[in-house]
Amino acid sequence: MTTVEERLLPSAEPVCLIDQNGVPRDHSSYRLPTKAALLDGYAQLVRGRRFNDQASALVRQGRLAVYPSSFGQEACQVAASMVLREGDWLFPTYRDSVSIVSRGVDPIETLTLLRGDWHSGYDPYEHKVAPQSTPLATQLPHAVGVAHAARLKGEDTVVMALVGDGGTSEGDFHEALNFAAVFHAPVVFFVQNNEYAISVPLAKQSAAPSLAHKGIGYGVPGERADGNDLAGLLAVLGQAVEKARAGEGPQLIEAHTYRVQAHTNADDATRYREDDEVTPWLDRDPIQRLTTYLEHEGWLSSEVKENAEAQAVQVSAQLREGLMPEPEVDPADLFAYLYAEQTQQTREQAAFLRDELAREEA
Amino acid sequence: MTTVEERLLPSAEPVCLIDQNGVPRDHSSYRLPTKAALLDGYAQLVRGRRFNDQASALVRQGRLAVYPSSFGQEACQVAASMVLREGDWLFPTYRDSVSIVSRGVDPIETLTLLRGDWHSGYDPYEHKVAPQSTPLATQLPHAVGVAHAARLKGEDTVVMALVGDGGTSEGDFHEALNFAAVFHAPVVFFVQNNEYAISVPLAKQSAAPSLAHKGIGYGVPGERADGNDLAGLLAVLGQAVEKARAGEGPQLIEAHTYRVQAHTNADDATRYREDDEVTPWLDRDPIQRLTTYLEHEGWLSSEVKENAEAQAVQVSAQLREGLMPEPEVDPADLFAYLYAEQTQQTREQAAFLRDELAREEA
Amino acid sequence: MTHMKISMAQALNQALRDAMQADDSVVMFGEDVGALGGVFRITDGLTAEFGENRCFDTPLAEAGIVGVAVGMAMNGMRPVVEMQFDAFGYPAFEQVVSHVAKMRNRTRGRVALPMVIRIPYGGGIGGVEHHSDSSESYYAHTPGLTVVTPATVADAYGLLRKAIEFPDPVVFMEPKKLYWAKEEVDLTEEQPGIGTAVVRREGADATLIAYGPAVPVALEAAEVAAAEGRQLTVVDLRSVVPFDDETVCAAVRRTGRAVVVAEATGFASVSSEIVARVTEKCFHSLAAPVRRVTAFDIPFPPPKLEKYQLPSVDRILDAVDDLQWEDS
Amino acid sequence: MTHMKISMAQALNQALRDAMQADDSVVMFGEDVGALGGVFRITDGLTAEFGENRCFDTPLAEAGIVGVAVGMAMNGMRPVVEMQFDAFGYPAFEQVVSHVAKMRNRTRGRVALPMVIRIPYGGGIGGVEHHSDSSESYYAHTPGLTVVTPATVADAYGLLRKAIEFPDPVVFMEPKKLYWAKEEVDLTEEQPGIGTAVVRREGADATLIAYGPAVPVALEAAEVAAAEGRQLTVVDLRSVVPFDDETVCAAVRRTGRAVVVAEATGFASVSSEIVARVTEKCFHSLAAPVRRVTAFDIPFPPPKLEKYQLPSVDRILDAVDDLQWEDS
Ligand SMILES: Cc1ncc(C[n+]2csc(CCOP(=O)(O)OP(=O)(O)O)c2C)c(N)n1
Ligand SMILES: Cc1ncc(C[n+]2csc(CCOP(=O)(O)OP(=O)(O)O)c2C)c(N)n1
Ligand SMILES: [Mg+2]
Ligand SMILES: [Mg+2]
Repeated sequence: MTTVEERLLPSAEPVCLIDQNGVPRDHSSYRLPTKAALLDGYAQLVRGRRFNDQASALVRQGRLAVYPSSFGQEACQVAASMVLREGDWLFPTYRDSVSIVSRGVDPIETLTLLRGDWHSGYDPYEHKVAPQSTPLATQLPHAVGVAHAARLKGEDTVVMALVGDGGTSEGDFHEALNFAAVFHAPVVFFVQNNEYAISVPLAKQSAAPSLAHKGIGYGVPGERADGNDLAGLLAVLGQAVEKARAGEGPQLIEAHTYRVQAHTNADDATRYREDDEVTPWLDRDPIQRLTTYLEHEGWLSSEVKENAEAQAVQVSAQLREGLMPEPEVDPADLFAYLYAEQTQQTREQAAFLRDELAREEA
Repeated sequence: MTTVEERLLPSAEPVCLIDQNGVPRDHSSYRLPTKAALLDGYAQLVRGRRFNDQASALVRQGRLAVYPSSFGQEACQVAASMVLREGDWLFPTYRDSVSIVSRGVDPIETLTLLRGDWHSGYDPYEHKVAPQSTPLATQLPHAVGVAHAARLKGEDTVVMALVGDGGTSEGDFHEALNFAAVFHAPVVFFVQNNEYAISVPLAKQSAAPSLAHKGIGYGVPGERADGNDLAGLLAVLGQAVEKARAGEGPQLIEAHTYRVQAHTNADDATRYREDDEVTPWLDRDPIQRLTTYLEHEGWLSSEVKENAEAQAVQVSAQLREGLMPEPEVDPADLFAYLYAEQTQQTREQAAFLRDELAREEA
Repeated sequence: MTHMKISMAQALNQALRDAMQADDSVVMFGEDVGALGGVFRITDGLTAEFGENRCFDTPLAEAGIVGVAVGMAMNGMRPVVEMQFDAFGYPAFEQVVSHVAKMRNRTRGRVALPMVIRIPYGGGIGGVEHHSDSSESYYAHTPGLTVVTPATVADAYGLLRKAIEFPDPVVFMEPKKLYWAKEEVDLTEEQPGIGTAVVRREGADATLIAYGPAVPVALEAAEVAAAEGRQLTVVDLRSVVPFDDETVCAAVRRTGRAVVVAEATGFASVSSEIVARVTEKCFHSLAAPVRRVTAFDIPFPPPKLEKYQLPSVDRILDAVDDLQWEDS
Repeated sequence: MTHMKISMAQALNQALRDAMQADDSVVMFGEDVGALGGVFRITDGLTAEFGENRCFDTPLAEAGIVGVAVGMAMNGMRPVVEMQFDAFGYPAFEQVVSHVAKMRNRTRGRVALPMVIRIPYGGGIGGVEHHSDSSESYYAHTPGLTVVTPATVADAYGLLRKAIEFPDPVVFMEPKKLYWAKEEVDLTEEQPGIGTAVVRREGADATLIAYGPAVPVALEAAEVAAAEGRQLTVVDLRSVVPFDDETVCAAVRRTGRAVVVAEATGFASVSSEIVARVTEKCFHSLAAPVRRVTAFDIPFPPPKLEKYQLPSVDRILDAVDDLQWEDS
């Protein structure tokens, strides 16, 4: 193997620093994150899990139109945000609500899309989080554009672009990685390989040795990590972000994880997979193994636990309170944001709707 | 490197069996083609070169709307067709006229698109050659579809799908390779890397170690060859076709060649590259090196040479005669082939045009 | 046994099943159409019944799906592909416009593409962004495509069977808000062909011209209008391309007034075309300009606001009221 | 010095140059726009003058180009991108429809996308398949886009400057057959804004409504008609979206008759929309139905046959003759 190939191909095994039993593992290229980082991550995982559970419950109560849960993928969600600095950008998909919240976005604003009162609820510039993307992989070229513009402006921004295993099959994935590589743009492409695209298992999605092996075809270093090991993810994603920031160009990281629940509440996973397949993944739970490790190290004081629990309680209360009331919507909004300045046509149509509603009220 | 990686990554150097001085080289995995194959290839190269020269001349005389010449790439053109059997399919681009003619298609019918009397002139089913594709890389998923259908029907068809270096950047390239890999479809993707996409050099197209390195990201074996060495190309493409036929799934081959002339007659290459860059490639000419080798072996009898020359003379005469007269076109054709059965609307519009022309004539 | 009460989704499923039974070259593929049976269950059970070679999941890439279908059609098959939602057909746009629509013409009829692109479309199901587009106008504007859309359960079955048997590519638009609407139907009953509009209700005073999801709304409006003393004809286009000028114009000439009802945004759309051609052909029969009830020219709204965007009975009745009755 | 005789291509080039000079955040990119200066030389010299960071070649991937432009616009730049030919804009269709058109609306105005997508379009230059499409209707049908097209050299400059300064994404359609048409112009002269149509010729008898490449043909037809004693108004839309109802309808009301002239295929197109809205708004001023002179509903023909597809002076005059003059 040439040295270029060595540099660009992923590790033979997904990087794992704390195994599924909570036991730390040595690694030649990556080191365990600090205690502080792990404790912070722990709290965020606990909160993320609660966020997922609460959001799912709210779907059942009709408070959200739909919720694609990241249950079981919380380590990916949390790590993707934790490794970023303030000026960096996050490009999330519909499944990455927990990551968005970890980045500091208001939970209710995060769920606007999924509640259905608007297409996106938060100000993307406030925390530098792009609107959640529904058309798969289409957000990836945007991420490259943001990164390229930053570079041209001389800013040291790094962009974290999230995509699923299914999304890697879209042409936009290819074009984005290629542009990023040619432009040497500081983007970390982070594939959460949760083994499914709705009902389609990875084997029907790709015949590659791993999704991280796609990097070399663009001249982008590929790496893979155990997607349920927060420690490994923080190390791998952290290094990728550092490299991108240092001018080493884009990085591709694949996390091996699993979509424990159905695609969304509207999906019935029993139609396409056996429970047997799911069970072992429950033992690989990201929170459980980190908890075991932290307990073993003696770092999980009752204060840490209570604090994490308090944050979790807070976020679920926030969701319940924020989502319980029917959102107030204003039909005039339909025309308010389409153009910086309304056109004659949108003005007329807005007036038509206003009159219609006024007549209905009368 | 894992064994999977070893299987999927291309050779460290492009495969070359006859070097630019006409000297044969040993190779651990590929053997020199037979004398018969090389002599056949020689004649086809000579004819292909003449075809290119004559077509370019005819553009200057206004007999073709445009001609994207494969001058210097004739080894790729000829090899792509030579390795196919009768029932196999060829999916060419606008630049692959010589390959199409090598496959047996009538030269004038081949040039219909570029003459401008119709969009495509030959019957794709006669020689199993798809219409030349202009929208880049869009023909690749078609090639996969033909191959997949053949497999479902139990036929042992192989599909040779041609694409340029520039075309590899399009999303359709990615989607086609991935589908082929997942379907295990017998397609040989053959990239003629001629270093340019119009004015854009390879370095601005891709940062990959080589385009053949794109294969592993799909689980498709990648290989690369000296694109000006007919012997190497026959060996590499021939093996790829055999593997595909044997059920080993799709193969990706990159040929390193060079677009010696401008993109088309309409292009001015001096705007974006120095003559210095072109010169060394003239020494790597595919015909020259094969000639040297064949002469050295004593295989290039005057009979062989005369025969090749006769074929070349014939094709250029065919082009001159076939393209000199202004083609007869029939405006009624505009409506004749759109649907199996005309619609009320196309019937009315066809009648409108007929009446208009009748009035003009009157 | 031939009469049964089924939903449009079930009728579509039965059409696929019967087509696959009738013709071995029919294959169905797309995202999640295998084990899952499609997110709308239109392909439910097909893989189980016909095997993985006849109904299969693909990688997640719409241009690839349509492009592969082109190749399979070139090689003797009759592919039926599903775009999961309207807006997810856009990645395949180049394949559709530059190849699907042009292959027969390009090759002087030598390469035909008997294939069907099924697209669930339109709003009314509370879908989030990108799940409620009405994309038919893009396809209707593209010469070489045939664009049909059923509005009834019987037509869902009949038109899909005809689309699969059709010698040319058909864009088959499925009004997703009607998927679960049930009707008593006899599937063995022959339906009118592609290219034929149908008068769903007769009335002397004005004509409502509608297609797909707008048809039931138009029929409801006609019902209300009748109660108020105005008799409306309702034409269901069924086939957007080819367009049935004869049926549409006959109705408009009979009634002298017309309203086009469509769920898509109005600007440069199928509804514009209907107004334009009806006016061109029936100008002197018209007592008032042809009116349109369409969506506003805005992106499809989020679920909580979609009701303001969809054509409603009231909007149709208002448009009918507006047809300058005082002049007549 | 301000008056000069230049081609539309040169005017576009100057507009880019001046825009890049005036605003550092303007960047230009696409296929072959660097050293080559674009296949039509619209970007000639820009890399040399402004450097590789301001005008650059990209990998060959249109969805990527538009998608990257979206990101750059999100991050404070004003990207101008070139689609090399009309049909090569289709790979970017999803990006255009699902993001470019929707980003501002999606984010309640927080994320604006001040970007320009330049698309050379239309026939008349003997291009082979896929090089002569008129794709404006696809964009015009998509809410959230602004679609403009110049027909004069002065407008090429003026509209492109305005498009680049525009706060929202603009699809800038360049009629490629007019690229080499020269006019004496004063580039410093202020042109009307986006959204404004212009009456290019006044005449009392009928109105020709045209845009882009159809405008010079309409003007020529008006010239011939005048010689034959019929005075035609010619309206140049300039801006397809937003549409200038006021100017168009005023002309139609003045003349009582109208013909829409457009190079695109007619079905479900911008020309359908013009007929529909003019008829809706001016019905009682119309002495005859509004007629259309458009391309036939077929794929754009090969070079040797394209003359049959393009709107011609004769076809326009025939349509004008058809406006039921005997009735008036
Ligand atoms: C372009 C496009 N095609 C289809 C869909 C419909 N769809 C939504 S989610 C999904 C599966 C995505 O799988 P993956 O990328 O693995 O992400 P995950 O849901 O597992 O997080 C599909 C097919 C879509 N959103 N966009
Ligand atoms: C989708 C698409 N975009 C752009 C073009 C315009 N175009 C024609 S040829 C060409 C360069 C192609 O380069 P490459 O793939 O390397 O093939 P080559 O011409 O070198 O054989 C471009 C950009 C096109 N034909 N199709
Ligand atoms: Mg997934
Ligand atoms: Mg090339």
